[in-house]
Amino acid sequence: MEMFIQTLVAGILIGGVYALIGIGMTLIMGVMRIINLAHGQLMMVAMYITFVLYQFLNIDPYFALLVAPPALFLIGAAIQRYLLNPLIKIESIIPENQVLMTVGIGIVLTETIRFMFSSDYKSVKTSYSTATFNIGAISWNVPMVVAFILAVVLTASLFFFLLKTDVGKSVRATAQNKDAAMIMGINAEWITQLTYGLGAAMAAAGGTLLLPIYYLFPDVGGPFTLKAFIITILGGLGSAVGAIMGGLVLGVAESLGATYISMALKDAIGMVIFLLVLVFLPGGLKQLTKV
Amino acid sequence: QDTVKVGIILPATGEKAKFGEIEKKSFEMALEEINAAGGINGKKMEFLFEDDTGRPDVARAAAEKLITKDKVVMLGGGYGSSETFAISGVAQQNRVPFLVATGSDNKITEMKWEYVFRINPPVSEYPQALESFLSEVVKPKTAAILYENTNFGSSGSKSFQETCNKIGIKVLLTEGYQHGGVDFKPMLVKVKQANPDLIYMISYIMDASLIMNQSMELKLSPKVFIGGGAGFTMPEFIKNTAKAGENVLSATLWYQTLPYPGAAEYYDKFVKRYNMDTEYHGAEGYASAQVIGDALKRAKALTPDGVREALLATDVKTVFGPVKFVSYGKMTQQNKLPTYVVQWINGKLEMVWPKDVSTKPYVFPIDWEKTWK
Amino acid sequence: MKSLYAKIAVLALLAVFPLFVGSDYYRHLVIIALMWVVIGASWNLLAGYTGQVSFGHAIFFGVGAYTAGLCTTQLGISAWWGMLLGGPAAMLVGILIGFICFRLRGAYFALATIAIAEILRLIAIVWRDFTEGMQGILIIQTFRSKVPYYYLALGIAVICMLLIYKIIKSKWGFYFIAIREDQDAAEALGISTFRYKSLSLMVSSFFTGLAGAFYMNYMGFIDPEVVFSLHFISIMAILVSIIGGAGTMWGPSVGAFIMVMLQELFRSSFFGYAPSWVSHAHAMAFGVLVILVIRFMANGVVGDWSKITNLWSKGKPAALVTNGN
Amino acid sequence: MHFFETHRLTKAFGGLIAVNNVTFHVEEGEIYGLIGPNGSGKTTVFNLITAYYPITSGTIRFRGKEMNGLPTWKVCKEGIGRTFQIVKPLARMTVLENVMTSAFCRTSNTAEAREKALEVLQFCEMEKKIDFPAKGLTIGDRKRMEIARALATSPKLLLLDETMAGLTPQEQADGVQLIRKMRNAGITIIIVEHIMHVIMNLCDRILCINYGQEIARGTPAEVANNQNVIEAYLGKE
Amino acid sequence: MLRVEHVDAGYGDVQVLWDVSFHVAENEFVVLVGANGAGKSTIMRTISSMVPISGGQVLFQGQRLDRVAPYRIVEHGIAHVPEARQLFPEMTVAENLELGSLKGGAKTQRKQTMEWVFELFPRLRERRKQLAGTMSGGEQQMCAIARGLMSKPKLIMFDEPSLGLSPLLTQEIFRLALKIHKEGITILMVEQNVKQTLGICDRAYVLENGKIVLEGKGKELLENEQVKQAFLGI
Ligand SMILES: Nc1ncnc2c1ncn2[C@@H]1O[C@H](COP(=O)(O)OP(=O)(O)OP(=O)(O)O)[C@@H](O)[C@H]1O
Ligand SMILES: Nc1ncnc2c1ncn2[C@@H]1O[C@H](COP(=O)(O)OP(=O)(O)OP(=O)(O)O)[C@@H](O)[C@H]1O
Ligand SMILES: [Mg+2]
Ligand SMILES: [Mg+2]
Repeated sequence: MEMFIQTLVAGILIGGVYALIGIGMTLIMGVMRIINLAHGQLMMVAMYITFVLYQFLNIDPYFALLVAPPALFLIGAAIQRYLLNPLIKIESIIPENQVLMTVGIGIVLTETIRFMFSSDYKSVKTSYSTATFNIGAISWNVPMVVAFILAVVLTASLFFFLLKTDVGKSVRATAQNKDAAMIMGINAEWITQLTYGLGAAMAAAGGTLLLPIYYLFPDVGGPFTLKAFIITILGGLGSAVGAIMGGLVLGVAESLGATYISMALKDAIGMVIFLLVLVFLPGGLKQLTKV
Repeated sequence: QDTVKVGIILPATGEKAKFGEIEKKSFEMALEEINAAGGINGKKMEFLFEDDTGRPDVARAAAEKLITKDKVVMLGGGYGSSETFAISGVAQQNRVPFLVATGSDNKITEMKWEYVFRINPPVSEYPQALESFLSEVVKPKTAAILYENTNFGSSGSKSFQETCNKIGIKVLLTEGYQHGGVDFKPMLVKVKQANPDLIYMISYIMDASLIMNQSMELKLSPKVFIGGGAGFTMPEFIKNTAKAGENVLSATLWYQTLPYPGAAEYYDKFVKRYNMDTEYHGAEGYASAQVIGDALKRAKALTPDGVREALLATDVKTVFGPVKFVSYGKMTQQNKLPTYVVQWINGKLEMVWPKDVSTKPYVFPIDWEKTWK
Repeated sequence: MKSLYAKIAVLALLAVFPLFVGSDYYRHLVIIALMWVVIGASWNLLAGYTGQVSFGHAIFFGVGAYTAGLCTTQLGISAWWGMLLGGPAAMLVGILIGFICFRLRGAYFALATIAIAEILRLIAIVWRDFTEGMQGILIIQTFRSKVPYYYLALGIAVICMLLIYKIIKSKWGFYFIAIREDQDAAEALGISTFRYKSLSLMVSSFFTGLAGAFYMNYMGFIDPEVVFSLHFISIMAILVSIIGGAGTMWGPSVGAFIMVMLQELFRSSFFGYAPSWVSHAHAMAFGVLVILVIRFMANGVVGDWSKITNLWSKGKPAALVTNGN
Repeated sequence: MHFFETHRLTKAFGGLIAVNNVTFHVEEGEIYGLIGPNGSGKTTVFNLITAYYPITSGTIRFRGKEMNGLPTWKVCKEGIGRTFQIVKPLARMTVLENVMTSAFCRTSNTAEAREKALEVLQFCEMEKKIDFPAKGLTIGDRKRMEIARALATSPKLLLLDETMAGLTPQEQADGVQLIRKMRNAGITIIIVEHIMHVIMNLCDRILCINYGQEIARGTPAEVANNQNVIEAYLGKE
Repeated sequence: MLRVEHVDAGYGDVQVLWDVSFHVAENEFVVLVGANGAGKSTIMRTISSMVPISGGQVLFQGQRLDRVAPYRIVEHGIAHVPEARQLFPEMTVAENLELGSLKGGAKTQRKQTMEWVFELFPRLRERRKQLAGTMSGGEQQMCAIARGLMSKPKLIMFDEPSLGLSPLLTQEIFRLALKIHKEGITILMVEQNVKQTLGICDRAYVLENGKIVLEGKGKELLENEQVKQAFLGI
């Protein structure tokens, strides 16, 4: 029983971390319909920013939250402006070539970082990295609990932003019909930049919060991109609350799977759940198939 | 023609790049020293580095380019086992000697390829020194094996399983994992439940650190934690784990304090020059360069076959230990090296086994409660 | 007509290439490029023509390669049997995937294929007794010379291209494109979109599997990280097609040669003639190249080529089916 | 047995009953009109006949055969062709290729399909535009091409959904001619249209629905004078 | 109020408008008629700045519109109800309407305006929570018109508003047009329903192959032989 509960707790906490990374993707892929294969790389860049702040200026990763996400916001907005937006205007046979653009961006980001920092592993070992508190026999890792709480806060803000504010509605409107959005007086260019920027900033927040418990190297992003995809789809596209649900489902499924099936198949279990939802969940499907 | 060209194939991009980088730097350092000391009988030695990007077909292209285009007399490097296989095949076909620095799959030297030599021992030999340490000191009844799901990890777990069978340890649990994970707790929870006397882990540096940190968080307390080489011996390990890494044991092939000529100097010089840590991969690279230099100097003719003859007769002391290419078991042209047991004691890695080379007595039994306070 | 001669000339050139170029290095590059011609063309049939964008062609490549490898390790027969079995095995997997995934449209299909490729990769790692796990499968190559492999690769590529050409010119081709353009309209025109998507996937997976089986025999070694790789196989397949020109008959072939050769040129710093920092930056250069091509040639080299030539021969607006001639 | 009939056809979208117990039949060679206010369920009826949506309840019979449960493409093979209210050209194919694609419904031979397509395009007076890419067509030509494409599947029953909307009066007159010609060629037609003079001119019989339910049926004159229809649909001039 | 002067415009290399000049005075109801592809929608798009012009100028209350970014047009008090509705299909009717009132005064009066358009189109009130994309063609048209009205425009441009509407609704739309016209809103309308529109408008222009060929009072044009032949099918 203790084993089960501890596994569950581990799953929920890691699920919070996943959700944190997935929320940005919800915005970029779920709302704007840009499959962003550079998501993990954006997160990676943010982690390096946090690392540099820590290493050279001795700034705590949690304070870096004030720096890295804004920086990534700018990078993201620039990417949207100079690389992705021009693509939308060009008619091509497969709309998915936009995805390959993000592949290219991912490569360039990775290699730029490799050039600057080499391929070496870096880490930020804070005093609280392994801090835990216990409830009964169950241990809770403090940085993960913090990440979890932030994930919830961010989700709530995003939910509010998208559904209740004019800017949020403009974001959705632009994604659905750019021309019409412009007629309504929405600066579509600006909105797309804002959206991708926000998505990148959220990925940055995820990366920054991950740093006290994880480590970084130029290729760290890839696996997280996949996780972010899964979460976005699990939760139902473009749904902020869905992102956190997706994160939790993924985290708990992976944890239980790792404990009761096999650690090696942990990631496969995530994928299988992803497929099952994709194919069988009627609620998700209705939304997913005919758009 | 005033240089002797040798092709070195290593990953410089992709996920394996970190180690490729350390090796490349070590190769370069050794090259400078060899050339400064007169080169190859007056000629300069030149390393042509190629990036295999971690892909076998690219490694193969690189090997073929070095051989047919650049006309190198021999090849070195070889990091990932897959890429090493690809390069070996080309070397063998073109009859150009290839000195493997890192690729650790047993099969690499089991193919009876006359042109393939290997400086590093295959992964199956890592637990050798552990055998006596376990049966004489720890005397565990049960064990859990955790390994990363790579060629290195899965081969290593197999051979430790055999060691356990041999000395009568019951393996309660064998778990592979995908390297790069954030959260190992589900696996560790399971280990805690099984409550083994010994936890054996084959992990690279960052996984190793995370596993130990999270073991501490979950208060796992077996008699011993033992690392199967790789990550557990690196300075970053203790930096990232601090008290969680204290008293952890590890099997190892190489450590800079080993009584090998030049080992400590190599380490210091590297750290000073590149401002980063090096470890056994780097030593493998450096030693490879030493062996290559030695063989080229002795070669009767600077042709592939001449170099191969010289390599066969190698008997040289390197920073990685004495190198000699012998046949044993199913393997041919394989360097045979002893292994050691080390332990983190007061934040420093000390040699604890075999007793005759130990730098400090081992700490055992271990009181984890106190260690982790 | 003129273009027919050009094609025959290119084919003839490829046919005599190994007779004139003795370097195994260049032969290897062309062999790999030919293999990518097959994979690219297969991907293009499914995605460029039928509009079902797959991000997991490594599934079929891996299944093909493992089928060949397992012939040796499990059945004790030559891996060459894989050339017979690899294609059908990949096709079987393709049918299964189509069955599960063809209800999904657009990006969801793409993401589902990524997931399946990842699952297969992890299974191949974990199921050590059957697949040898990460230790991979090692066989002894049959030929020392590259020539037999070269002609085999050329043969597969030619057969693959001919067959796809035939398909595109037939009813199937029309149906595939109709499905790409509008699935609802296609259904209303009496096209069983499910059946034709499956057919497209079957042909596509068959040839990709065949390429995988060839890879096993040629390289002599496979492991799950290589043959089920998202980046090295699945994304490369897309890059090859899009850079060459998705939805065009010859785009992927052009793309395959461009990609393999350019990547190697950068990696080897233009065969060692350029300064060595070029090779340090090869991955970066590759990324930049991808960005530039997609930014400025959205329909790939071949796709935008026909657009360019159309500027001269304005009379007849070109549409897709006639593009490839 | 009627040529085509629906029996108590019903479709619910969640709580909304878009088509409610609609029963009607069409005889061979007829031009049958389906009219009703916006959102009354006309397009949905077409979507049910062609199996885009599963039927909630009721049956559809075509030449004696029950069509329930057949997939869309089989409905087409059975001989029911349709056009879409919002045209769906295969944008990056030429006009000829568009029509050839549908001609493949009855043949697998490219030459035959081409012949059939050319014949249909001639019939629709589009032979001058065969090499135009579909995406460059004007709305009138797009609609014409929709019809040509439906015709090329050799339908016995053709469902036309607002094929005249957005056309100039001249083009509408041409359209009316074309539809007459199709009927003369032996094709039965069900037509949905809001342009009354077209409906009045063409139809033999008309069914008017509102909120998914029948409110009137009969000859054009009968329906046009029906008080319910005037109130719900026609308005007073 | 609106002056289009010698405008040339097109898409890429294809010129669609050739030296087009016309004007709409304050509180006027002007109609553009023309065959398919004549360039009517293109004129509206140039006014909305969605299509760049290559010659001439577009003036609105003395200001050059052709130099204004498309998304700022609405701030000048121009609403465009585009061809083919262009709704936001995955947003609810209410959200679509809200998006019509993003700017300036319209934003603060959103609630009242929304009440007003719901009065005009009770069906929309009924369906305010439905996703716009699942509504019937006519319902979508209502939503598009309502969305245009939400910005409280000075000038509203309707591009074929009666397309696909039932006869009753078509009449209502025209009645509505007259009504908002009476309330002081200037109207520029493109219609195929020539007979009816010419009957109610103040002035009309006839467009042919991208050129203005005729101009006149609505009723006068109805009598014009050329118009009769081309548009009334007589
Ligand atoms: N997929 C759907 N989900 C929910 N409601 C739908 C869906 N499709 C149609 N409806 C609703 O069903 C009703 C009937 O729609 P339908 O498109 O059949 O109308 P119509 O008679 O063709 O109208 P129009 O003349 O305007 O084209 C409408 O109220 C519409 O909103
Ligand atoms: N986005 C576009 N790209 C290229 N050409 C276009 C585009 N939109 C319209 N055209 C062309 O411009 C010309 C005028 O089109 P426009 O839509 O303005 O005509 P219209 O008078 O509104 O016709 P309709 O009555 O069909 O709406 C047509 O020949 C059309 O093919
Ligand atoms: Mg309708
Ligand atoms: Mg128009």
